[in-house]
Amino acid sequence: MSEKKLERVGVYVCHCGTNIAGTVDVEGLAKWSAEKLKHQGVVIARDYKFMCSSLGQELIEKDIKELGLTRVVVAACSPHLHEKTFRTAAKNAGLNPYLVELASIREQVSWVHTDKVIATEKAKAVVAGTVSRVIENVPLEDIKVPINPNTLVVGGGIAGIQAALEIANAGFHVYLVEREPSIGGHMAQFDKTFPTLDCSACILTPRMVEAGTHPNITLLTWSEVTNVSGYVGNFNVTIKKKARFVIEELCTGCGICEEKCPKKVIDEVFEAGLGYRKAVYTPFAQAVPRYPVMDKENCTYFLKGTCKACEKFCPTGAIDFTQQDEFINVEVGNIILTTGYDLFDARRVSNYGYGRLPNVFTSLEFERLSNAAGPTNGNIVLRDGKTTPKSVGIIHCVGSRDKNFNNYCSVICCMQGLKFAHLVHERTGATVYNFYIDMRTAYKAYDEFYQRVLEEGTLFVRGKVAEVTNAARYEREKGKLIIQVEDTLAGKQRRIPVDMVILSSGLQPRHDAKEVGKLFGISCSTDGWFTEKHPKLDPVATMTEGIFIAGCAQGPKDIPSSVAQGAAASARVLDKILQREVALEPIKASVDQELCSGCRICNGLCPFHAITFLEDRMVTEINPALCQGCGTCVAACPAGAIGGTGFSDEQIMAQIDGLLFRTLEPVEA
Amino acid sequence: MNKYLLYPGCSLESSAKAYMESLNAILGPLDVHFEEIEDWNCCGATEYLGINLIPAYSLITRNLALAARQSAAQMDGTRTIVAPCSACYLNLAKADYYMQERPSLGVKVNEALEAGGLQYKAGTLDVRHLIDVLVYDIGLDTIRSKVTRPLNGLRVAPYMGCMLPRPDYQHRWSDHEHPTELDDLLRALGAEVIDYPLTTSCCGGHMTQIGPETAFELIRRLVADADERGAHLMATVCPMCQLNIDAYQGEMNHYFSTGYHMPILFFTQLMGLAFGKEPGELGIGVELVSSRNALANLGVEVPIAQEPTVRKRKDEGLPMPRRLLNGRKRGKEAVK
Amino acid sequence: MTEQFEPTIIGFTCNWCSYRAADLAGTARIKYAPNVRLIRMMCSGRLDPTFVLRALSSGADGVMITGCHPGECHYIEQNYKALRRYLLLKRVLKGLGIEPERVKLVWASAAEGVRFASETTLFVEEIRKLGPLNWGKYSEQLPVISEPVHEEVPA
Amino acid sequence: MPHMTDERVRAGLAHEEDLSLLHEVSMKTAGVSHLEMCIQCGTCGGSCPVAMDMDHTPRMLFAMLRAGMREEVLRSNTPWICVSCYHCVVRCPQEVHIADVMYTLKGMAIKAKLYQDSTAPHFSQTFVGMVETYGRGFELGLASRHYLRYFPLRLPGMMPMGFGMITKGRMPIRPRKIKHMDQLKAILKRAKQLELTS
Repeated sequence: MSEKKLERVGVYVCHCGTNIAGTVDVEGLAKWSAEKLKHQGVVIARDYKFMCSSLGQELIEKDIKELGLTRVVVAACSPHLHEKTFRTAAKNAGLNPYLVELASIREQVSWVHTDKVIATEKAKAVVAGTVSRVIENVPLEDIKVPINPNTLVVGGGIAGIQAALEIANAGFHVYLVEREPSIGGHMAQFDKTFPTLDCSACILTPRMVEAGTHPNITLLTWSEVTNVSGYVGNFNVTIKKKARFVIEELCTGCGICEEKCPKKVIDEVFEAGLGYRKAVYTPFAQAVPRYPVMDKENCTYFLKGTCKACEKFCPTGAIDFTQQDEFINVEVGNIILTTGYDLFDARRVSNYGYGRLPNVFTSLEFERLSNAAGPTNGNIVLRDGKTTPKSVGIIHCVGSRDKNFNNYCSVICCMQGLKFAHLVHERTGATVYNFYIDMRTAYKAYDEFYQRVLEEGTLFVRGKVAEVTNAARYEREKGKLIIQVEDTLAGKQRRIPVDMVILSSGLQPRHDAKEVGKLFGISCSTDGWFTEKHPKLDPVATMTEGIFIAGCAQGPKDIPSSVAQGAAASARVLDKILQREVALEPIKASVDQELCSGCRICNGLCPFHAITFLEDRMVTEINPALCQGCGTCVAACPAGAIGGTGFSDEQIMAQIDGLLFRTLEPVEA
Repeated sequence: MNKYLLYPGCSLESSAKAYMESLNAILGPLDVHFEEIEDWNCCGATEYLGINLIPAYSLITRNLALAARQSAAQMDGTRTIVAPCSACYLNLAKADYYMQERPSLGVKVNEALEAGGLQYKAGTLDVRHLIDVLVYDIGLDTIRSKVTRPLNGLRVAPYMGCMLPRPDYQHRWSDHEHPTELDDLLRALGAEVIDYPLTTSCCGGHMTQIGPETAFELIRRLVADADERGAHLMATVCPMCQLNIDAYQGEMNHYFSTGYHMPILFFTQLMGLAFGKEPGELGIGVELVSSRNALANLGVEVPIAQEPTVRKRKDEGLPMPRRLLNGRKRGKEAVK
Repeated sequence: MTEQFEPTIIGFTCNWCSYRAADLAGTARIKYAPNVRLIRMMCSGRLDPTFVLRALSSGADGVMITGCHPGECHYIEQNYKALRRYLLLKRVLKGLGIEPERVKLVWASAAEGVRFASETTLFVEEIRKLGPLNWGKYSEQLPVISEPVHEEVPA
Repeated sequence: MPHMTDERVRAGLAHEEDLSLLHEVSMKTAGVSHLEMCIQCGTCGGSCPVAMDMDHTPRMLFAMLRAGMREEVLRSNTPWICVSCYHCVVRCPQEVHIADVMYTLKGMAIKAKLYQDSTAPHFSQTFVGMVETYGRGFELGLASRHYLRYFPLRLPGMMPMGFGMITKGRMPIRPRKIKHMDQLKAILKRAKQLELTS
C-alpha cells in the first residue's frame, strides 16, 4: 500500500443494458466498492444503465468537479472499446486523462460466465484491482508527433483506386502499390455488374486511367511492399519493384513485343486459366499502366538463352533483359490496405466435380466466358469451345456457409448467380436453374433484379446441391451432367440433367493475408479477414493507429460497398492529415540515471535501438522517440532504474494485490 | 516386418472366406504379420446401433479392450488394429472417436465393460482398414516390386464402397467422394482402372434383407455404370459390398429383367493374382457371378465350380411380388 | 455435487494479442472457468518475474502468462525474452519448493478467443489438481467461491 | 473444446415443450449430434441414395423433430430405409451426425412400438439375438429365419443363391460361438441398464 495521502477515487459501474447487469449484481458491486474500498480513497461509487452515454459521461464529469475526484475507475467494457471515451470525459472535467482506468467486467466477466454469484465475485476482484492500480497512476501528457501528408495504398482494385483518387483529389500525394502488372483488380475481369448490368470495363476503365495519370498518384504496379517500420504519421515503407524487363520511360505500349513473342502460356490470373497470354504481356487491352511485363519463368530467352524477338522488334528499344528488381523507400503518414480476396478453390468440394468434369465452371471462369473481351468473345460455350449449352445449373454457396470449408456467407454469390442466370438466358436462351439455400438480395435495387430474373423464367430450386455427377441412371441422363438435389420446398429429391454447371465459389482471404497482416502489424479474424477496430462504429480503422482497411480485405462485399469503404478510409486518412499532428499514448521507458549501475543488461534487449549506452558517464539512456513502450527493459533492469510510464512496477504490483483482495478492510494483520 | 492386430469380422469366416484366403496369400510376399484378436466378437454391423445405444457401443468396444490388453501384453505390441471389413472398421473407429468426442459415452461404456472385467481408454489404439495399411504403411512401391503377373488388359472398376471413406473422423483418406487409394493400388498391379464415379456409392447394405427392391436399384446403378464404362470386373474392399453385388446380382437382373454379368472380386484376390498366386489359393471361383471370362483376359484359368445356374431356374421361380410405387417405373427405364 | 477447491489465478496478458483474445472470447460469448483474473501489459516482455512471485505469495494458486505466438510479437521479438524468463522462473520456483506447473506460458493470438478460453479452463483444472498453494499469511482470508462451476467448465 | 459444450448447453436450455423432442434425440445420439444446428438446406435429402423410398427426407424429419411431431417422426420409415452410407454426414454443412440420429430414431421407434412395418426392426432384432447368443453373426440362420417369416414367396427365388452360397462354402451350416460368451453376456446385461444422460 502506498504511504501517499489518500487519493479521491470515484467508481462507476455500467449496466450496459443487461449485457453486464444480466450476470453481475451491479448495484451490489457499487455498494461493495463504496464500503470495502473506502479506506483506499473511494469516495463515491455509482451504477448506471449506460456509462458511455452522454448522460453517463456527464455524471462522471459532474462528480470530478463537485467531489474533487483525483482518480476514476469505470467498471464497464474492454478498454479497447471505451477507454478513450472516458479519458476524454475526464479531460473535459479538468482531470488528467491518464488518471482514469477501465475495469473490464463485460468481456472478462458477464459475457464469459453464467453464474451470477461467481461472476459478481470476480467483478469485485477486477474492480478492487483496478482501484489500487489507478491510485498508482501518474498524470501523463500525450506525445505529439507530426503527420507525414503522404499516403500508401496497397492494392489497386476498385477499393484502392477509389481511396487513392479521393486523397489525391484532396491535394495530397498517394503511392498506389499493385502486385499485378495492371491495376483494376477482380472488377476488371467481369463483364457486367449487378444489379444495373452496366458494363464493368465501361465504368472501371475511366477510374483506372484517372488513377494512372493523376499528378498526385505515384503508381507502382508489378510491385510489393517488403518492409514497414515506424508508427502512425511516420511510417517508413520499403517497396520492391519487380523487374519488368521493359524500360517504362521508353515504352509506348504499342504492343508489338507481345504480338511478336512466340511463347504462349495459360493465363491463370486474369483469364482464370481459361485463356492464353504471351510471355511478355499486358493482362488486358485497357491495362493501366500500358507498358507490359515479361514473365521470367516462361520467357524463351530466360529459359533457353535465345529468342529476344521482343527486343528485335521493339521500335523504341524499351526491352532490357538485364533489368533487376529495385527497392524503393517511401515515407508516409498513413496506410490503406485494399488487398482484396482470393476465389475459393472449388476443387475442394469434390462432389461438385470441378476439375474432374469438364463442363463444371467456376464463377470467375464464367465471368471471362461471358466477357466480350474474353477468350470466347463473350460466347457462352462448353469446354469444347463450340457447343452452346441448352441447360445450365448455377450452384450457390460453394465453399461458403459450410463448416467443412468457410463458415461465413460470401455475400455476393446470390446476386452473382442471378446475374449469370440473366446473361445465360439473354445470350443462349438456355433453360437456367439456380440452386440456393437462402436467397439474399438485400440492398438497393437488388430484389428488383431477382424479380426480373424470375420473370425471365429462370427456375429456382431451394436446396443445397448434393452432387454433380456424370453417372447416368436413366436414358435421359446419358451424356449430361446430373445435378442431384433435394428440392426442399417440394420435399422431394430431384436429379436434373444439364449441359453446364456454374459454381458460385465463395470469397476467401488472400492466401498471404496473414503475412501481410503481420507486415503491417494488424490482426486477422478467425476466418482470416483483416480485423477492423469496431465492427459497426469503426469498420475501416484497425487496432494499429494509421493503418486502415477497405474492400474485400476486410470481408466479402460487393462493388458498391467496396467503393464506399475505399472512400470512408480515405476520409479517415484525410482527417488525420489535416490534423497535421497526432497524439501518441505516452507509454515509454526512461532510465533514472541515479540508479543505473551501467550493467548494460538492458542494452541488447531493444529491437527498436532506443537504448544507447553513454560510455563517458557509464550509464544507459533511452530515446523516447524510438521507444515503443513494450517494457521489456523495465522488467530486465536489476537495479530497478528503468521506469515504464503507464505500466510501472507500482501500478502492476498494486493491481495484483487488489485482484487478490489483499487491499480490503481489514488489512493490518 | 510390419506387425498388426487383426479384427477379421464375422463375414471373413463365412460369406467372405475368399477375402481371408486371399489376404493370407499376400501377407507372405509383403512380409506383413497379423495377429488375430483373442476371442473377438461381432461388431454389431449396422443393426445393433439401431436397437440400443450403450449395449451396441459396449459390444464394439469389448474388441478394442481385448485388443488393447493384447497389445499391452507384448513388448513389441503394436497399437494399430486392422479391420478388412468396412463395416467393422467403421464401427471400431467410430466408437473410439465418439468416446472421445462425448466423454459421457466413454464413461457409460466402460461402466458396462467393467461387468466383464474389461476397460478401454478411447484413443489408445489406431483403428485402420486393410487397404489403408497396405497403401500407406507397406507402400505402393513395395507392392509394385512384388508383381510377377501384371494385370495388363484387365479393366477394373474400383469400388471403395461407402463405409470406408466416410465419415472418416480420423482423416485417413485422400477424399470422401473420390478417394484414390484403391485406384492407385490397382494401377500398381498393372490393371487398367476405369473412371468410376460411383466408387463410393452404397451397395444397399442390409436392405437386400429388409427391402430388396430398394437394394436392387442401388445394385443396378453400380453394376450398370461399371458395365456401361466397359469394366471386366469390379474390385471391392468390403465383404458386404461383395456379397450384395455378387450374390444378389441374379435377383436384381430378374427384378429389372436385365442381363448384367459383372463379377466382383476382393482387391486382395487381384493382388494375389498379380503376385503370381493361383486362383485356387485366392478363393477365386466361389463367387456366384463367375469371374472366369474376365480373368481369361489375363490368361488365368479359373477352376469350374458347380455353378447354380440362375438363368435355368429363373422360369421355375415364382413371380416377384412388386411394390406399386415407382419401383416398376425405374425397372422399365433401366431396360436397355 | 461435491464441494471442490476453487483456485485463484492471476493472468498476465499482452495488450496486442492475448488481451484481445480475451475480448474476443467475450464478444463471442465463449464460456470459461471464472477463476482467472487478468492484468494487461503492453507486452509479455514486460513481465518481471517478481510479479509472479508477488502474485503467488499474495494468495494466487497459479499464474498464467500469455503472449503472442513466437514470431508474431507486436514488438518483433520481445515474447522470446518472456519465454527465456519463464523458463528461468520455473527453475527458481522449483528451488523455492513450489510446483513449477503453477506457472504456465500460453501463446494466444488476437484471433484465438476459443483457444484462450479452453487454455484457461484447462489450466484451472491443472491447478485444481495441484490443490491450494497457501503461501502468504492472508491466504486463509481468501474468499472461497462456494458454487462449483461445472456448468462453465467444458466437459 | 468449449464450442462443443456451448452446443450442449444450448440444447440443454431448450425447455419449451416443442423443443424437448429435439433435445431428447440429440441427447440419446452418440457423439455430439449438432442436430439443433440444422439449417434445412437439404444436403442430406439430396445426397441420400434411397430417398425415393423414404416417406420423409431426413431434412424434413429434422424439421418435424423441431416441431415436436413425435408420433409422425417415430412412424416414419426414413430411419429404417437409411443405408448409413454417410454421404449426408460428410456433406452436411452443419456437421450434423445424421446417420447416428437415424439410429437413435430407430431405437426410439422400437421402444414406442410406433413403426408399422416390422420387417426391418425384426431383422435387426433377429441379428442382435444371434449376436447375443453366439457372439458372432450367423448368416444362414439369419437369412433363412428372416426370409421364412417375411418373404416366404421369395424364398424359392432365393434358393439358387442360398444353395450356391452353401455349396461354395460361403454359408456355414453351423454358427460359431466365442469362448467367453459369459463375459459378453455380463457386459451387455449391464449395458442395457445404462442410458446417455449428459
